[in-house]
Amino acid sequence: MQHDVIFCGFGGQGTLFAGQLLAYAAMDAGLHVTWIPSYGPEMRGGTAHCTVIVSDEEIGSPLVRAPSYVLAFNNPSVEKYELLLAPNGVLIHNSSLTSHAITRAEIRVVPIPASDVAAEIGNAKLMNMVMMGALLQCSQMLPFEAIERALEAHMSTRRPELLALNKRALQRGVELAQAQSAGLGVEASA
Amino acid sequence: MQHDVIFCGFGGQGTLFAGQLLAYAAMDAGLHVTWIPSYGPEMRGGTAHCTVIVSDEEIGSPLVRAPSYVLAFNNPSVEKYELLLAPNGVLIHNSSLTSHAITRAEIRVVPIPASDVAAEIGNAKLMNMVMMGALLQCSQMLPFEAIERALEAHMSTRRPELLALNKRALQRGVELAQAQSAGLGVEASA
Amino acid sequence: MASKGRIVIDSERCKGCELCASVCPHHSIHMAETFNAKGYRPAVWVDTDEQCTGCATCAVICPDAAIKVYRQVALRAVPSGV
Amino acid sequence: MASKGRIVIDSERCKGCELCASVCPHHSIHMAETFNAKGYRPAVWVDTDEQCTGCATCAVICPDAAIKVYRQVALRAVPSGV
Amino acid sequence: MIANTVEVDPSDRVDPLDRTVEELVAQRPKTLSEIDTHYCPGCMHGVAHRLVAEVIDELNIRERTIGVAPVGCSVFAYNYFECDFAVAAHGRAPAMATGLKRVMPDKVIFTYQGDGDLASIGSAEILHAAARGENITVVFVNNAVYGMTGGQMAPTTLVGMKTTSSPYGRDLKMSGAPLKMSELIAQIDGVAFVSRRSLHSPAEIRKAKKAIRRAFEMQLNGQGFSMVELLSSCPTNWDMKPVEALRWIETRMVPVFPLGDFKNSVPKNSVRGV
Amino acid sequence: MIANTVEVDPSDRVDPLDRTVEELVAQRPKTLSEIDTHYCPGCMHGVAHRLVAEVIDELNIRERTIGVAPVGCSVFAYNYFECDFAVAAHGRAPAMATGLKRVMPDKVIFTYQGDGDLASIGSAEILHAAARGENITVVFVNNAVYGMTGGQMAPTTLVGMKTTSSPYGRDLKMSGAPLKMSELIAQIDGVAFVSRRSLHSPAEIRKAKKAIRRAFEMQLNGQGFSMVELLSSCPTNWDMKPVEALRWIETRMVPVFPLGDFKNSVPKNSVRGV
Amino acid sequence: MPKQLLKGNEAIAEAAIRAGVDAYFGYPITPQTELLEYMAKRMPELGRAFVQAESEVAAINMVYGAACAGKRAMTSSSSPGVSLMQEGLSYIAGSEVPVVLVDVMRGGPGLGNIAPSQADYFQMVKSAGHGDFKPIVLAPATVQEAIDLTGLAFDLAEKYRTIVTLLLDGTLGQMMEPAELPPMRPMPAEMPAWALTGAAGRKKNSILSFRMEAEDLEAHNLHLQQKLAVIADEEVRTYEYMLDDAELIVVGFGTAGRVSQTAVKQARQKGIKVGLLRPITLSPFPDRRLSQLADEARGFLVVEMNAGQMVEDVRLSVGGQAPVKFYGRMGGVVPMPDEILASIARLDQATTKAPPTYKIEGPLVPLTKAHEVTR
Amino acid sequence: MPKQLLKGNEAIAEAAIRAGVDAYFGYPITPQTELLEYMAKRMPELGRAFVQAESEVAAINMVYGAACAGKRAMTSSSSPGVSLMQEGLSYIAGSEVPVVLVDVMRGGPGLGNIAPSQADYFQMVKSAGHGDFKPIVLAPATVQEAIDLTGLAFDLAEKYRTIVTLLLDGTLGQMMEPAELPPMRPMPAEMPAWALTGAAGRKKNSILSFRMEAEDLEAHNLHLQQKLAVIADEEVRTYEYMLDDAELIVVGFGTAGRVSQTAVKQARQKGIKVGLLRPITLSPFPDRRLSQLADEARGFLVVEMNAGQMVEDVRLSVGGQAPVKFYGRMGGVVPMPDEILASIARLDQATTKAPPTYKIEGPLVPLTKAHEVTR
Ligand SMILES: Cc1ncc(C[n+]2csc(CCOP(=O)(O)OP(=O)(O)O)c2C)c(N)n1
Ligand SMILES: Cc1ncc(C[n+]2csc(CCOP(=O)(O)OP(=O)(O)O)c2C)c(N)n1
Ligand code: SF4
Ligand code: SF4
Ligand code: SF4
Ligand code: SF4
Repeated sequence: MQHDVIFCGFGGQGTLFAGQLLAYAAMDAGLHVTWIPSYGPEMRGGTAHCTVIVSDEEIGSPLVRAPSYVLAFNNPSVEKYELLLAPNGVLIHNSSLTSHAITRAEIRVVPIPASDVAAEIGNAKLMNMVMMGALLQCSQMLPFEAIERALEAHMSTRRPELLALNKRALQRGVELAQAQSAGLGVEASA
Repeated sequence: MQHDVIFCGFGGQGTLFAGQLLAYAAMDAGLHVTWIPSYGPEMRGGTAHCTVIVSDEEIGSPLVRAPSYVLAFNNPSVEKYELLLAPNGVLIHNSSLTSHAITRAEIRVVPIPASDVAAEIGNAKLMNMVMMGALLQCSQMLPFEAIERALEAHMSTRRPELLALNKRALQRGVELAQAQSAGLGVEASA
Repeated sequence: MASKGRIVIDSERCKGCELCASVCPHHSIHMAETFNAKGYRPAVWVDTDEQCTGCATCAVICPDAAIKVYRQVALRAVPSGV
Repeated sequence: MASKGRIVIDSERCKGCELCASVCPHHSIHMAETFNAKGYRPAVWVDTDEQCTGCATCAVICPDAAIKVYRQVALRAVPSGV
Repeated sequence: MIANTVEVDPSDRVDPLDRTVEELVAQRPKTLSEIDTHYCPGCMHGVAHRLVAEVIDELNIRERTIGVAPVGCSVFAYNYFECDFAVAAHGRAPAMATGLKRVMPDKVIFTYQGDGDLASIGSAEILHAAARGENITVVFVNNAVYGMTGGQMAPTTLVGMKTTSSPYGRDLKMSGAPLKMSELIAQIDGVAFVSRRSLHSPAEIRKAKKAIRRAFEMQLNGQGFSMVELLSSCPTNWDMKPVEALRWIETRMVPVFPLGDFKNSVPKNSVRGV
Repeated sequence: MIANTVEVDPSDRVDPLDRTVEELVAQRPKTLSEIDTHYCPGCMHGVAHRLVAEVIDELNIRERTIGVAPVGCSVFAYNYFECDFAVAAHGRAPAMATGLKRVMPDKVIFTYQGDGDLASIGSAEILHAAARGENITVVFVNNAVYGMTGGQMAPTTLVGMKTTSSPYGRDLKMSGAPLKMSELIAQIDGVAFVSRRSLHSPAEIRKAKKAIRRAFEMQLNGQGFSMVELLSSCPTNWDMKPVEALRWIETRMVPVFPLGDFKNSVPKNSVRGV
Repeated sequence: MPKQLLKGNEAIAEAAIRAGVDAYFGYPITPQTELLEYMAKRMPELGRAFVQAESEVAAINMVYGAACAGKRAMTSSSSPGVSLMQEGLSYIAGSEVPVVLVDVMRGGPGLGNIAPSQADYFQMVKSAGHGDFKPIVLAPATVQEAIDLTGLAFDLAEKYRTIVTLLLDGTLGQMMEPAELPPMRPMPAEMPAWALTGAAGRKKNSILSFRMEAEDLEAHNLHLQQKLAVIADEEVRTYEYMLDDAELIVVGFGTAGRVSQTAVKQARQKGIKVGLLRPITLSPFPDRRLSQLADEARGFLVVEMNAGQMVEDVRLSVGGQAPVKFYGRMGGVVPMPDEILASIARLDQATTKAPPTYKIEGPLVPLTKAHEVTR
Repeated sequence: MPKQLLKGNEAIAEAAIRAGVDAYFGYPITPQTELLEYMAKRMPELGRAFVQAESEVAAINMVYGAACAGKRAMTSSSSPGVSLMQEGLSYIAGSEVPVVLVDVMRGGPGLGNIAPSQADYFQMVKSAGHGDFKPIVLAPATVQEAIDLTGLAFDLAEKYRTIVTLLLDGTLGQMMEPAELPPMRPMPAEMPAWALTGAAGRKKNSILSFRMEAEDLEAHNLHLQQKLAVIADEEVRTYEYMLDDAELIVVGFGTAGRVSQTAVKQARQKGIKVGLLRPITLSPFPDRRLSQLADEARGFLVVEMNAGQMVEDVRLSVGGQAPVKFYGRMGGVVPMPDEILASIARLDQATTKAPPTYKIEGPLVPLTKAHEVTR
């Protein structure tokens, strides 16, 4: 079983870190994983994205043309990756910031008001964790605890109060996605 | 018919110029010719030599392992080229300065007291022209007039009085070689 | 009395660096609360007490040449012809 | 009275540049008429009027370090041991 | 920036009572293209670009000016100027400019270079262009770091300054002290004009523009090599707000890199270009 | 050259009446190998070699000294010194020396470079070794031409001087004025000692040796970059007799390249090497 | 050691540190800068030498100097920077001092871009500088392999007194994967006998690439060639995947090889008998292994992120025994598994079981629009 | 024009001048320095640009600048200097400006020596810098050819907006032969439309090798590859000698080819049916011509002054249809006709009329002591 996830957003939205967190969790769970960022002279301010592949077998290509999951943090990302998503893929987007109307019918679209929820929790920067929670819920690729443990293990220990907030954000993401899939009925398998 | 000639001596003995003069003469006579010097960081003061090939056909290799003629202006040159000369080749050496005893039997050795003769004529620098005269006589590769014309055409015109002296030196070289071959009887063909 | 000067900020070109606001001697420039298409909060000219002199200090420091400055000057004969 | 100094020129190392001869304050160095193995006319020490002071000026300028210089000095206790 | 001849904008409103007219006193120079730059917010490369463009406008030399862009954040300069441009290899802009100038002595050739480009990898080329008295103009933007590659130490990085390649702060023992290129270049005989200016305030920016203009005039007069060093900011890699970054230039860089003209030849005849 | 401690030669003849003893006051230094050099007659590379060898002998550092030879006539230096040696790529000796010194800070590293090598192709490397305050010693032989390749113009060629690549004489407009490397390098902060000396007379040669010694002492004291520029001759490519060539240095080069110490740091503690 | 999630560039840096690198000299260039930055942090911590050089020219000559001292020295760069190192590399090769170079390739020619590329295969394998020399070239495809090959690089460099290059592209330099780092090696107590350490109690040493006499230089070159022959006998390494019964063979190195593996897997699922040979040593090239495979294979497909470079070595190895097709992407575009799969399928259909007498057709290099050539 | 006795280096310089070179930038290095010195004298006389650059790095970038102005620009150097030009060459190739480079090769690697060599075939033909590009490479063997190819070099450079290299060795650079110089060409009145001449009355021009987006750079690279395909179709040139009935074919370029011609003549006198193919264009390589010859030939002998470089291209062209032997000398040693003759004789005896099914044996490159390899 292989999961291909693209995380994409503006620089500063925590896109790369979210991807790395997933990679850490997958590694700690004994799975094969690759994380690869886009890099360029226009990284700052521009678009940041990364690809994470999680698999129970050796991973060949660390890049995918058509990901099974896309976590889109902003509008341009939704626009771009709607088209690239694999058939029956899942597009999770931060509906607090996105307005792009999605036209592809056979993909599963999961709008998550992640920025708003993060602000509610108390820190707009937690947006990426809310999205991550939604990804976990939609994909079931790793148990929730795996990400929690990864957070504990790999997050800077300088501000321990943040850890609880991050976990809270993750949890909220799970819940929001659960609510969504409830609405949708059957989950599309990627 | 192809003639391979190596001119060799100390830097400053007019080795390269003598070779070039032969090349000019051959060119003006409508023959094919190549002139190639040795070159190196130790050119000055060290040994200078050049290879001239004169032929009535297109010339392939501009270098030869075993020349048919060697014009050796000093002792080290005699030592070195005695061994490399083609079978039946002709070694013309400046016996004013050379003392090396020649051991190869089948080559033709033509000692020419060129430095002494040049000094007699009035300029030690004419040594190379005396040697050249001897080469012409031994090889018959070009008529005497061809070299004379080349001298006229390609020598610096700043000191016209030198021209006559050069011609005189050439002539003396021819004579000395004539005397030699008279002594030897039959001329070895290269 | 109207201001002696006025400026026009190209808010789509503006990157919200705040340099203009920091140098305006009359504090006539503020940063918007909203974002432009590039995702920056652009500078806005807020000259409520009509202090802008058109000194162009803001334009001099703007790295994105996003500011046009107009200044009221005494009317002179406009050169004709050339 | 003998010269205060004397020099030994390694004539096979000498390249006949004439620098030593040009700087010797007592003109004690001349160039040979004959050639060494390298084809140079080497410098020779000709101290006929015993003027050489062993000042080492020649050695200082010799690019080929071909000159050894000896000088007569007042006898002192030769340091023993070390 | 401030147009020398007052330009009357079509939109001017004339108020007959006040007998005043509204004039356009500041706008984008014509030699600056309409394209938005990719520079980070508050990066003073933008100001340096504008000043050069204004000078080109004022001297009316756009149609005979050829710029040479470096490798660095300003590699995109070719995109932002409305004149012919080449992009040099990293550090080699002065050599490329030499090639251009030698075959077109009547054209105006300038390079635009960062401190990594000019003072590090390209130090031989700048030194020798100066030594030859190459009749070109160099605009040298010193922001104390390598911007484009993500904030590594430059030859101009201050002692103690932390960068991504001097994580413990630039160490005098390990990396030496900052190189003062203007002082060095000014030593060289063929050099006509060298000035170091700063972009940290509107007043300094105005002076910087004067220096740039003088540098181009030197070239137009055939007086030889001219260079203007501009102290600039890299808010991104300095990890500062733009306003803060300008204060840092003033308080930290200027003491190490003093401002002023380090060489200023007497003008020859008048400027040929205008 | 003149041994500091009087060495008694086995061959000494003692004259009991005069109460004098004959001492060996000048001989080949031990660090100079017995091999004959390939240098042209009267070429002052030979003197420069000897001075360096004498200083190494006197400081007793031969066994921990590593030289870096350039590409130029002195490419053969590795053959002529009795200490470890590397031959660098043309101009890169200071970079190579940096590599050697950084991994062996307790060793004495010196480069020996010509003016083409140091001032032309290697100008970036010398500048940055100086800027880093690299604790190495540079012996810079300035003979105003490229010797090994047959007498082309160097950055140090005098204006008007004919060379094989400036057949009409070095032209100020075309090639600029000679580069004064000692003056330039002395400007740089990390530099401990820079001196220009000449080899045109025994008196100057003695001063040159003192400068070389001081340069090595700087390194031994860990004081940073030290360089001695030596005005030297190339009789072959100048087309002069050796004696004439030395006069040419004195009368023509010295006025352009003034002699003296351009930087001379206060000595730290005592010399570690002796 | 437990696995860590490591970025290629940083993994190589740490692996070099653990392999005992004494000195690192480099100059920033994307996409390898993290390697330099990592060294900037770790080397001073360990009391080892780190210098950010003024240029790549200086960097390689600093490496040359440190290596002459018998120390483990390395540098890293990317395409344009490696071009600037050519002279230094040639001197190092001529001098036979061990040096490790990491070349994280990017798009060219010229300034090109910073995207991943393999366009410098020729530059590293055929001509890393003037003169007849070849470094050993290792091509990792995973972070773990990058770590392992870094250690090997130092071993081989010292064993053969040669340059060893790790040749990879920006993809591997930038990506993170779980990998295990080896333990820290002890530093050697003694320097090799040839090193420049000061002529104390021994004859002086000289290190140079200069041989004035043609005959001496020829002898030296013969010696270098003989060393290459030994290396070709002893040091060829490949990664092989599903080759046992393969009728079609995909050949690709580094990222192209890794992506091809996915395509091979997919092709197998479609029933195509295809396998992958991923050369780990590009120099020495696995020519004998390929020649052996060519006895049975119906066809070869070479996949590269360039206009077709390694394909020449494959053709030389296959020697006309089977058709060799090429699929390439350029300018920083990484081929995707689906493209390669399609190319495999076309090869499958175009080739019959009995290898045809095969002959060159058309020019050697030109690519069609589709970036494919059959040769 | 009557024939003159001309030295290779100077003949090329004068030929360039007559071909209308506007600017020369160079740095002294044996064995090409006479070219620079000649230019130092002649260019100022004609009011054209001459600069002795501070280094080869600067020289190639000055050439780049002058070429951007649409002017005919050239430089010359030798092996180590050409290594230093690699980055600049790559930029020039990426920017598609016409440039002529003369590379008078010497012994390597490293400082090597100044004796004649062909050890930089790979450097010029396979990898003149990073990225996928190839200059046109012309290999003269006589002074006359050097003159003619210099004129051609400027034509091709402008026609294809590419780098054209004259690749020769010190022998040809230093030798004198009678040759005829062409008349002085008139200088063009107008610069090409792409040139940087100031944006007067037209849109601005930009010249750069930079393509930020991978897709753009790929498109640019495809364009460069397509240009190479056209060049391969149109511009192959060879010199052929006694090939009509040849069973054995000697292949060699430049001096090695020229010396081989003497050996071929001598072999013919001994009754061996041998001919010579001397590639004049090394890039594009005469692969189709060789492939055609391979239909009939019993065997090939490649003679080079290196460890075996062009032999790979011959093998690629021959494609296994006949054995390809190699004879090489290195380090500045020029092979003599007698050595080559002996090698021809051995080939004659070792090969039978019916070409055997041919297969690679042993590693690709190693030379035996005798510098011979059969492949
Ligand atoms: C030969 C080469 N080496 C390194 C690089 C990578 N590189 C690109 S820009 C740059 C530094 C730019 O810094 P600077 O010149 O200070 O300009 P800034 O970006 O700060 O404006 C470097 C090292 C390159 N492109 N080419
Ligand atoms: C990269 C490179 N460029 C050019 C050369 C040729 N070259 C050898 S020595 C030399 C100049 C030497 O001149 P200088 O440094 O002044 O030393 P000198 O011979 O005068 O002592 C040159 C250009 C080379 N070997 N390598
Ligand atoms: S023109 Fe002057 S006063 Fe007006 S907004 Fe700008 S800085 Fe302020
Ligand atoms: S200075 Fe310019 S870019 Fe910055 S905030 Fe003001 S208008 Fe915007
Ligand atoms: S990285 Fe620095 S120099 Fe580059 S654009 Fe951003 S602020 Fe300016
Ligand atoms: S060429 Fe000049 S520098 Fe070289 S050895 Fe001769 S005199 Fe000395």
